[in-house]
Amino acid sequence: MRFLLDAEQRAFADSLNALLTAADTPSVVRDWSRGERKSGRALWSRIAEAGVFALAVPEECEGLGPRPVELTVAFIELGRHAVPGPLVETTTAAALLAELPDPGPAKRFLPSLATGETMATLTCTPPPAGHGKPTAPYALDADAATIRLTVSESAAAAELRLAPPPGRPLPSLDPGRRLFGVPSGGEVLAVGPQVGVAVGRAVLRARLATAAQALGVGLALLDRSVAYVRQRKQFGVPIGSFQAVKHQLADAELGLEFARPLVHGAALTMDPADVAAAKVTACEAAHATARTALQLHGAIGYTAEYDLSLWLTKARALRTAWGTPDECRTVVLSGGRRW
Amino acid sequence: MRFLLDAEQRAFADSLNALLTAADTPSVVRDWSRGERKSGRALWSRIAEAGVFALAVPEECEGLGPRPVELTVAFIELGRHAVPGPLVETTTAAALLAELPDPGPAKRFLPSLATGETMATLTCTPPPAGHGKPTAPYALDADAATIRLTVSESAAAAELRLAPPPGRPLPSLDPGRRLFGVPSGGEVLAVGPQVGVAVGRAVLRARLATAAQALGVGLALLDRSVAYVRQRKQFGVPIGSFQAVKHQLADAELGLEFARPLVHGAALTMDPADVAAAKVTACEAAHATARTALQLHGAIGYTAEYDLSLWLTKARALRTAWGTPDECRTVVLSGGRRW
Amino acid sequence: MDLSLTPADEAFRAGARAWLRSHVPSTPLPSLETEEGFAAHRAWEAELAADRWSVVNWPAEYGGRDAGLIRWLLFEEEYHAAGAPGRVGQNGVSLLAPTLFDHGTEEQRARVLPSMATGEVVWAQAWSEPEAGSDLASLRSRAVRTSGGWLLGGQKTWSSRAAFADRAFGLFRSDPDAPKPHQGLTYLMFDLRAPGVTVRPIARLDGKPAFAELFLDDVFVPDEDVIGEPGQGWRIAMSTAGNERGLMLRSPGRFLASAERLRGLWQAQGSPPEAGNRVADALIGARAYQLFTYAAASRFLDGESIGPESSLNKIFWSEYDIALHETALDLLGAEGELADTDWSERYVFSLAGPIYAGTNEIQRDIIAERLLGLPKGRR
Amino acid sequence: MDLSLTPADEAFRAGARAWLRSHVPSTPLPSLETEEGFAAHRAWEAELAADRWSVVNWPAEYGGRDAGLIRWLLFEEEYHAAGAPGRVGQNGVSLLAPTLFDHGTEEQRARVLPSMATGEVVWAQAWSEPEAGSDLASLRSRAVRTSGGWLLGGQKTWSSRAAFADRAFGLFRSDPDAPKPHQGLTYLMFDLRAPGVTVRPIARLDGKPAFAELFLDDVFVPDEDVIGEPGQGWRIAMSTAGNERGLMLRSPGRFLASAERLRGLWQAQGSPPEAGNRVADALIGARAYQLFTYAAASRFLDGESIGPESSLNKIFWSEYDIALHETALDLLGAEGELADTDWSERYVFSLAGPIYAGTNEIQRDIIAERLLGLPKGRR
Repeated sequence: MRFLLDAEQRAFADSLNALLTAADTPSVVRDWSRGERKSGRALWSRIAEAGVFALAVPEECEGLGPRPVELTVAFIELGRHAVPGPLVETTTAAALLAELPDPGPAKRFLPSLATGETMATLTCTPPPAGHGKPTAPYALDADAATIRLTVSESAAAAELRLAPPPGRPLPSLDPGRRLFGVPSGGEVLAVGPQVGVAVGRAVLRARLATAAQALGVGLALLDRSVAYVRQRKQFGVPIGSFQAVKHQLADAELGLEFARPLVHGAALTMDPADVAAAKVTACEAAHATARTALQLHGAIGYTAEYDLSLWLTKARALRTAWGTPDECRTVVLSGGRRW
Repeated sequence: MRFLLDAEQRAFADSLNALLTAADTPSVVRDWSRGERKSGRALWSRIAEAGVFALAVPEECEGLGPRPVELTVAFIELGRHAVPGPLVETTTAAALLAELPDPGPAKRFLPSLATGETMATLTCTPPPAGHGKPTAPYALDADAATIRLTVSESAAAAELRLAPPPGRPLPSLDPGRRLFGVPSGGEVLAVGPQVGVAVGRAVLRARLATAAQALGVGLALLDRSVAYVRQRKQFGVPIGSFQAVKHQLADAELGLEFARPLVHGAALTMDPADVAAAKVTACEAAHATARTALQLHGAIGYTAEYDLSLWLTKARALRTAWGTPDECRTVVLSGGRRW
Repeated sequence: MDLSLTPADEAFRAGARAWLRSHVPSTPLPSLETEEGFAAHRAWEAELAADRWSVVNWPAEYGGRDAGLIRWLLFEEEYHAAGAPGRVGQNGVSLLAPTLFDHGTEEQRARVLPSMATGEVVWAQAWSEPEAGSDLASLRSRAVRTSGGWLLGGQKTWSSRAAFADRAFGLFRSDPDAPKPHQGLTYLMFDLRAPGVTVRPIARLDGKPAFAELFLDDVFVPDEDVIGEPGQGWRIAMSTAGNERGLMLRSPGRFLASAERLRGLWQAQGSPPEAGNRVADALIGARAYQLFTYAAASRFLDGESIGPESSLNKIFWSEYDIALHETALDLLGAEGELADTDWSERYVFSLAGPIYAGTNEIQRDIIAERLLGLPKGRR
Repeated sequence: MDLSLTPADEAFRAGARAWLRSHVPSTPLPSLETEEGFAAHRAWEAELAADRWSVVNWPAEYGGRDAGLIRWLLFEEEYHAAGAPGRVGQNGVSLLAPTLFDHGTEEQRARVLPSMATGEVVWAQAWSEPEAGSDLASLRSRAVRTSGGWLLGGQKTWSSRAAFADRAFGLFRSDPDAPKPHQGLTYLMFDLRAPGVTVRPIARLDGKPAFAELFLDDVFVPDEDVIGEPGQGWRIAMSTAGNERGLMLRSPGRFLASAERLRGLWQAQGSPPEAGNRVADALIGARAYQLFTYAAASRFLDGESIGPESSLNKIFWSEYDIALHETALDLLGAEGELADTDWSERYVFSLAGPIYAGTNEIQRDIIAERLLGLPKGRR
């Protein structure tokens, strides 16, 4: 029992943070949302070089993983810098391919995913848990991804296909995300009950990575808000000296700092209830922090041109990606007693 | 359309407020909670003289009602002064007796209820709406009441009985309330489907009166808290000058002032969804104000000997009396579109 | 105490309902925050005005129906229940027009109001400045006396509708030497296409140009476009702010309709019980806001002014609106992320509520100090 | 990063579980806040102590097991999961004992700790005074030098457990002329039955005498009962406050057990789906608090001090505890109103959380100023 990131994990976070800070991610997001992929692809390669995608791939498939704790460490930093692209989906697709009973698809796609040469996206309809709403009905950035996986599930088995190129994008509230309807048809990569098991595990990872990413988004929103209220003056003093402002930020800190251990803890157990708890808590904390950040920034925070907007809109989008708050709470309730 | 209390209604509120202020209700509550009924009965007579119980009784039964708006006006003041006793139950029993198809029970009991000579209590198991939990399973102050009505309902019809004297009291979180298990048996006063209709209407009034009482409790808690934070000093200044304190009280004011029109509006329509909306909103506002009042008073507010406790504990008790928040919200959801 | 309507009120309501039923476009207009949508909404105002439905509470001589506050509320209920389009003229109608009725000249009213009522001239507000958020007394844009009028200079921002509007109104510092910052401000109207005006649209969170920055470089304003006395702008602006304006910023009809739409969405999703309480709270809140407004309107009609109570109103609707739309997006699940839907557009719009027209922090200070009597001074 | 337990830890946990299974009373003890219940809880402490389970993290020489922080957490999880009684000695064990370990003398530890461990001597805290709520620096009760010791005078209040306890500890002003109010305070232990002490029990909201006022009139305290140097009381009290104490005020095991009890109640009521989210939040919150505490304990074991982060901990558990019990009472419906039930007793207890040990307002100020670096000074 030592529930702390070790020196190597902290160094990994620091190096990713340094890499992303140097990369000027806000301008990358703005390029990406205009459909200009060059800067995004360049950043993607560097993230891959840092080993992020390899963390999801087992060592026997020439990856470094599965290392869920390091994955959460990485996704916190990716969220902190609002990195665009199908990050969760590529990671999840890699994990899914690696777990298929047939090693063929893994051999075919994993090397280029691990190196960052290709991006993947992934949809699941309907979700493994059998809820009314699909967990992931849209293919994120399917125009940028070269590997578009679709999972469709029936009671008996799941089918994994390599989908054809997508149609027109659907705009997201987060301009850094471009959604696409599920492309139908395409080459069948795998089918059968074992595929369903692999998908279930993969969705768990997608949910965990989304939780970590949301936590990073929330941490960035808090940092930016703290910096802003220290210098912004109203009525002759920094607004950060008003108790109402202080307490809103204290509450944001509280929410985020209690989400953090859930995220890392879920990575250690990979228990569905733990993962769902991390997802709902991190997303609620990020979302509440976004509300506070917008309120404290005032009108400037409401503009698309001010960089805060990149995180504000992502907090909202991640809240419902890979499981809504209510879906996650239902998973928690159906979990057995284990704490 | 003139959605304001008229001069007569305001005068009625003022006169009740004056009557109750002069009566030193906190000491009456303390007597009552020790089982000493004398001061409570004296106050009860004066409340009856002011016409409060007659408001629920139709004019043809020699009452002044039904006047639901005036009833809410009165119950706001009763709540404001934390008046003890089966106020809601007596009013509701009177309304129920007046609506029975057989005029016998009304003739027998109403005169003494309207004059305040007798008190009534009332239980309903299970509730008319058919929820899992009984709405009113305990007979409030059944030892002080001389008329103890019990309603039991089946799918087909309702049965109203005059119950025998109760057993041992069950303590309530509100020391001003003494609860008793439902006494079984007793004389049958009425039975049949029409009794069920009358009970349904009576329960609506009980719910409305409880909402008004809770609103009054919340208003008193706010007033006392405002007075307290203006004089209580910490760190050399009145704590009411701290923005965090101000905003908590502003939120209490907000909750109460938006509950108030729901309470009066429900009295005008007597629509089940309106009444349920008033109940849940007034009780939530009173309860939230109680939380704030306790927080701002600090430890002194947590003591039974300080008078604030009389309102704090009543806010909690009224929250679940005559319909929990969830039950009320369910009624709102099942209401049709009419706003 | 009475919620019932007179037969004449009922007839008015029925008339509005019938007109709306036969005129409201069956497919939604394009977004108000686009050039195409702006034009479509302007045309809709003309259609409303042709049958005197665009400004029902105004006097008949300016295009209204002398409807009064209660009928205005009834009209709004019908308007939103009918799913009618957003109101492109709202800034002028709810902010400038009341000021003209109270402080304008007969000539100004005759000149300004009819074209406002038809949507021929759409007005933008020009209150805020980069360094003056909630602190309006620190305004720095100036009006300098010149022959026959004034020359405006400086910068305004968060000017809603200004990207596509025709004219604007706001406060300008005409006497920089006034002893207190609230003094020496003048209330002026000006043309957004006048020489010296540069309009830079600002995109809100979803990329739509919902407001703009205005750069003013010696913009000439004739004396006839000063409202009230020069130097009295602050008093004039404030005197209107506390009256109907507080009530008319968001009508209850809007939220009654939104709450029913939310209930419809919830039912369409299979009435998930875990979301039921949030939907119930939306229904309850809309009813509370409606009744609260009826009470305020009744007091107003009794001759009372609204005053600091409008802070209760402002906090309530702004936080209510966000909560309702958060619930909707959560109910939509992954679909809630889609932009350019009616739900998402209203969600983004709702997010500005707690910030604008005085932040909710300031409103809470006002409630604490002016309604509850707590000590001022420390924040 | 690792949540796994060593075989030795697992064995410790299993040992605690087995002992508790065979010793925890099958029917709950009477309320701790009654004379009868106090005696029963004192006897339970003796039973725990007989098998060295009353103070597992203390050194063996004083009755403990040298268990360390992690095993203490495991013990607490087992303890609460077993539904074992409340801890009557908690004030002494979690507030006084850490101070004695850090600042007491060998003689004091040998004299005080063993009887604390067995429940033979139950300690009350005596921090607050009528005019000093969250503002401890304004304490006025005094300690005046006398031959061989000190004479205490003045009044203490909100002294929890004092109605039935044996001894108390607190800060007293020994040097009224000290240049700053934090200086000149001395940390003392005294006998609640000594001449000059008057204990007036104070009933909490449900009428139970959970704390008391202490009136002190020339109460003699020998020098041996001063902890640390006279005049250093503030520093001594603060130095312990920021360490394990922040972690040990409420153990995660307590809330893990409460959350499971709540789930059980919910299920017993037929799993009403409209209450499901609140129950889920209780389960999630307990897990979050457990993991947050594991992380803090891990940092502490690494040699880091906890410091202002304990404010996060304090706000979280105090607001969590109330929310959980509010949910329970709401689930119970009309039955939730009954007093003297286990749920209602825990509910009333929870209500004090945001007030005591530094109000949550002060904790939020600390978070904002010390963790986030916002400007001090205005509130």
